[in-house]
Amino acid sequence: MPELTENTKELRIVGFLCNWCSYGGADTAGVGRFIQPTDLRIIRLPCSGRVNPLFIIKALMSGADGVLVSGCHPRDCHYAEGNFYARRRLEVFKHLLPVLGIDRRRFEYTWVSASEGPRWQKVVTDFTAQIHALGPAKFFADAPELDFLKAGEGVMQP
Amino acid sequence: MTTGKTFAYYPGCSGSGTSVEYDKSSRAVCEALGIRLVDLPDWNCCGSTPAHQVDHVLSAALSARNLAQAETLGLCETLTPCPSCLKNLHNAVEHLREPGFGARVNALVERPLTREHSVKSVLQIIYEDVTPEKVAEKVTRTLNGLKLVPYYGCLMNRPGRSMHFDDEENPQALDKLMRALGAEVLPFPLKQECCGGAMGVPDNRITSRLSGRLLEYAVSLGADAFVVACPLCQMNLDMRQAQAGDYYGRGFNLPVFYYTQLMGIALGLDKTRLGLDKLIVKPAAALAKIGRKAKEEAPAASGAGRTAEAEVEA
Amino acid sequence: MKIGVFICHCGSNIAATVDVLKVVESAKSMPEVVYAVNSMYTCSEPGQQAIEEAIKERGLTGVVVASCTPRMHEPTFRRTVERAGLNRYMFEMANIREHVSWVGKDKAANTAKAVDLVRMAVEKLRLDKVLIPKFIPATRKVLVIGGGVAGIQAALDCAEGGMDVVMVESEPSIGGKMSKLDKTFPTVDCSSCVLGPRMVDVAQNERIELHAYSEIASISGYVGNFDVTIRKKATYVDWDKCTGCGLCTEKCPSKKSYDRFNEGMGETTAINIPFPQAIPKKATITAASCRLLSGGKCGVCAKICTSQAVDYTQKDREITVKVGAVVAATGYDLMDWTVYGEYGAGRYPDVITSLQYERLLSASGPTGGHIRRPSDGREPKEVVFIQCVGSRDPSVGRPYCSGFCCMYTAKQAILTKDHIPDSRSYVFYMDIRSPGKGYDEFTRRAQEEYKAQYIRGRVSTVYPKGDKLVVKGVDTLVGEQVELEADLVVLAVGGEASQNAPKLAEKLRISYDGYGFFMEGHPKLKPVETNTAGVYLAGSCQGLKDIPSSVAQGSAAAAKVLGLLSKDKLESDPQTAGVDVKRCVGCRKCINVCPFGAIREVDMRGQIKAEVIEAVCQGCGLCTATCPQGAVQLSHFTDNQVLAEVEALCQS
Amino acid sequence: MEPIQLGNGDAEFIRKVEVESRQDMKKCYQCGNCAAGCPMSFTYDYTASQLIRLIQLGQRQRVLSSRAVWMCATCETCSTRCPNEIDVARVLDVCRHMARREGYAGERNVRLFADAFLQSVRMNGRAHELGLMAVFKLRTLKFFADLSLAPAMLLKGKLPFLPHRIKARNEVADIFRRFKEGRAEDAAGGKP
Repeated sequence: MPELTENTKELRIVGFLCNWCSYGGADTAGVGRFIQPTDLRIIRLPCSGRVNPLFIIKALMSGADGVLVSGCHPRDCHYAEGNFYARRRLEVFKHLLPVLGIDRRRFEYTWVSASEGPRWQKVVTDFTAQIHALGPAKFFADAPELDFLKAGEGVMQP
Repeated sequence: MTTGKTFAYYPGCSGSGTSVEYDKSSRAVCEALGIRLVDLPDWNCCGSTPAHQVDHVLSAALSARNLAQAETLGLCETLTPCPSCLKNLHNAVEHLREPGFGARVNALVERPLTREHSVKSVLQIIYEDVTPEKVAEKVTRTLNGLKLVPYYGCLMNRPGRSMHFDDEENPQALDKLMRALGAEVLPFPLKQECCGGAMGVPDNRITSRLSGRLLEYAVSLGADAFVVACPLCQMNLDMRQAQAGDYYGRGFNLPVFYYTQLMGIALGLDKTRLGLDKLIVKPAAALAKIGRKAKEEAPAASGAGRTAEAEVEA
Repeated sequence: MKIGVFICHCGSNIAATVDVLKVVESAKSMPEVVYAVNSMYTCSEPGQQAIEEAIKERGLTGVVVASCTPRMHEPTFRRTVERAGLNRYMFEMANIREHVSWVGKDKAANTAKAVDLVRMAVEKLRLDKVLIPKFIPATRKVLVIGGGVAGIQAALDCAEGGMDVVMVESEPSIGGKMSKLDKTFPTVDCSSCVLGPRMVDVAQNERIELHAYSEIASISGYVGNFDVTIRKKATYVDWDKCTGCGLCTEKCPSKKSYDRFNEGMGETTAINIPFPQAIPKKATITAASCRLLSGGKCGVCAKICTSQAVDYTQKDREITVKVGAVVAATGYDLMDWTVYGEYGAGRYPDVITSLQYERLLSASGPTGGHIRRPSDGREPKEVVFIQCVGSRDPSVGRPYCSGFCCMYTAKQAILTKDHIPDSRSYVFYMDIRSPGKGYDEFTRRAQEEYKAQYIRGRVSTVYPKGDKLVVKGVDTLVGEQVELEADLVVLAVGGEASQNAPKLAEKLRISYDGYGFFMEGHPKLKPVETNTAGVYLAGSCQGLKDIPSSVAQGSAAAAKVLGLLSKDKLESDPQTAGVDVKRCVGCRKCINVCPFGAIREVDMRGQIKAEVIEAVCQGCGLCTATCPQGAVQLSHFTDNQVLAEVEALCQS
Repeated sequence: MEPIQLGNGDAEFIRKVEVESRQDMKKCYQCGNCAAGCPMSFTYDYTASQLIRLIQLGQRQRVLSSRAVWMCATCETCSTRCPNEIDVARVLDVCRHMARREGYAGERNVRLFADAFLQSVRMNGRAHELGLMAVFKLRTLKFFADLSLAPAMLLKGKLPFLPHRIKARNEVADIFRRFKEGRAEDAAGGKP
């Protein structure tokens, strides 16, 4: 993974975080001054189970270069089992992305607890580096005609 | 049990010199247990302590040449009886995984390694793959009556996070193997305290001081003999025993066996293959205890009784 | 809509790395924003007043504050806008401190990010709807889990405040770790004299229902209305009949049972009462040690018992209770020190833990308060204390400081001198941590008055030599190795979260950290709350602490419970799901997915429709993400609102 | 002793020790465990933990001229017991490497023994114990130390007069030659 330098042009990364664990974890990282790349913007949701895959598609089609979803660790969900549903749903969704002509690596989901400031820093740093390695996503309108029968990975990639 | 499994065998330099009896008896025991050893062809010295004290890349390069020799045999699992060789070969394998290190080593050697290697001590294979239980089944002459102090030395299993063998603070391999042979194993809390290692050459007062402590404690336990798994430890405790005696102003007379020699006796192997005559402190008196009834010895043993039991139970 | 945006400097916390004025300028051009201004400290009184005035003077109908995390001050600002006459849900926050100024170094990038977050908040606010909370009935009863000193304090304070309390303790007696201690620092008060009467108060208080030797099987429900199932473990003694006379314990022929209360320093009978001051003072049979229960012939206790209380056929049984709030006070365990082979890993009988030493010091302990070596019963003269055994040690996964060991070691050194005047104590320490009131003076007393020899350094190894223990170590202040032949070695073993803490946390739906300690709601402002409404923490389950701090937390948790349940009805959070019946096709997917059973099926003119039970809904939004028709929408987090946020970020 | 000038700590020295040993010196919080268990400590001028502290302070001169870095027997006790899992023995090894490279005299006997040993390996491919002892004794003029051991050893056939030489001695000699030429460092793109 390339080192991020201050000159690297910022890319657009959208994060959907559950309020109880990951949003708290990002707060903990902030309180601890765990410096991170600035590309990511966080949307706060009650639970990772609230994430409708539509949100992610919408983000990627509207010009986001990467989308990150983060919730509570399995078995540690504030709503008992919301993250289980999220995991099931997002895992399936991840495999559908190539069908839409989107590189699978532009989307990740993970678990960060409210106490894991350093972990959040690592997640953000790694994911941002991953997106920078992929480069900016081509604007969706410019993408080649989609052929759903010939779905392959990363057709949007230069 | 690895009966029939083949390993590359690295005897180490002392195996043809100061610890010739260790090399001989290791081969004999492995043969009896079905561990097949193939000598590394034209192996070189691993550099021992001096090499890694001069440079880690140089040390790793000397080891890497040996492992490359193993590759010519089509083998990538190497055994050695000597903990010092083990440490060097093992560290080479471990350091080669570190970024940048491999390129440095490869710049020094003729043939860079092409495979992932594992290096273990002969003791580890006997203890983990053969197991003391299976060894016990093969015993033809039990060592009943022989009271042993097991001494492991520093290197074989420390640090645990790197060596992955036995307990790093209270190893059990020799204890259990010797018990499997029928010997009585005394609880020896100094089983890993340093004997002085290679410091005997530059200044033998160092080895005298450190080895002498081990000897004193072993004598206080009422031991008949030491059992060891390291040529350097054996040399410091056996060959330098008189020096240690002088240092502490007392005499010691404690034979220091390689564990493979005692296994050889218990497994009923040909005595000529065990090199018992090579020991400096004569083992005859200790060996004579074998088979003697425990009762005759009872009064003398009471001193260390309590902690001995505690340890055995634990 | 007329939106006002307030950008906080937070002193230099935000302003140092975000160009606040530039954010203000950008905000002015955002849709429906009629007013944007910066503020030094928005949360301060003048800061809040400025918001109220702006709402009134400019007729704002929605407010955005860009400052710290909403997890901190969202409730504060909601009250602010409410005071000025707005609905409290017509408010949004942009987190430009924790998520921007504190984690990014580049001022230009930070400023751009802050502008984005403000735009996102504005777009969400534009779709906010007025929400009105409802009121739900609450059960005015609290469950206290754990009967150590923190739980006892919480229970007694709640009862004092007129609240009914259900206390569940896993051991046969309450009292926790404190009941095992001989004395307490820094006053050297007798521990059981301090705690004993409080334990009796628990037993005698009519408002407190005690279930000892019991555990939590399950918890469901929500704040104000928890349903708890308690598993009462089989004691093989009918406690209603048992008088605690102790006759059975005298006659029991099985006398080799591990003595849990005495930390294995003595042995006890199969049927036993853990200690004289036990509450409840009832006998329990340890099945594994009982001759009859392990398949042999006996029955002595049943014959001897005058009240026919012994019942060998007893089984575990479960009861259910309804409570409105929960206090978790499950304490801690000692870490498994036998990972330390260099100290003998449990092989040497005279190397013991600090808690075992407490039992040797205690008059109610196995030696009657005389310090005797476990090996030979001899009185030790040279006693070595090793600190930080299992604390501050990343190699065994315990990098944290346990916090109380320095103090109890000083106490034990003092007590050793009291018990055996011609003894000498040696304390190996890394740092002396004694920041409490009177604490440092106490450690000085141990050294000056009681002549404890403090050695700054570590012990490398302990091994037996004859009937002594050789202790080898270093004094780093002189830079030399030291050696001593000791009679007894006491390890200041650190604490860890109790074994079952993570399981309980999952039942309570609260978070725990990497070590298993429960997470407080906020490290500064919500020390006894959790992120689950109605669940509170007290004592070491939240993080290791000494007795005064545990008691303080017990009282604090009780105050929170009393505050919460001071009214018969609780205000419910209106951020719940709702169903658009026109869109609902009755597929039942939302009903199946809801973890709380908050959605039910109703018949609407022959058609099946979903309906949300608002009081039960917790607002997770799982149903909203599941509904194929978009008919179920979580208010304040609707699909349209989230999509507007996405749009705001991506179109910029 | 002159006071340590805290402002003049040699940051490059700290970095080099960290890079070559792959250990993070900042992790050490000076508990003293390494010094407590060190069997060679009685021969040291600084204890193991003091050496680590001096490295933390960037005291190149004090560390590299210390007797302790030469007397370490690499028994691994320190590395085993370090609560922060610092491989202290490896750090001391690296300090000795640096001391050698930078021409510190060090402990003469220890250094000469290593030299004699490696010379034997370079020439024969293996260590010839009798030969290297002879070289060592000659250099150190310590003819009489250990002399009492020789008769028994020779009698037991444990000290062969002639070295065991390997066939591909050149391969081993080449390793030493390339090492001396600095090939390893070239391969790594200059000095670490």
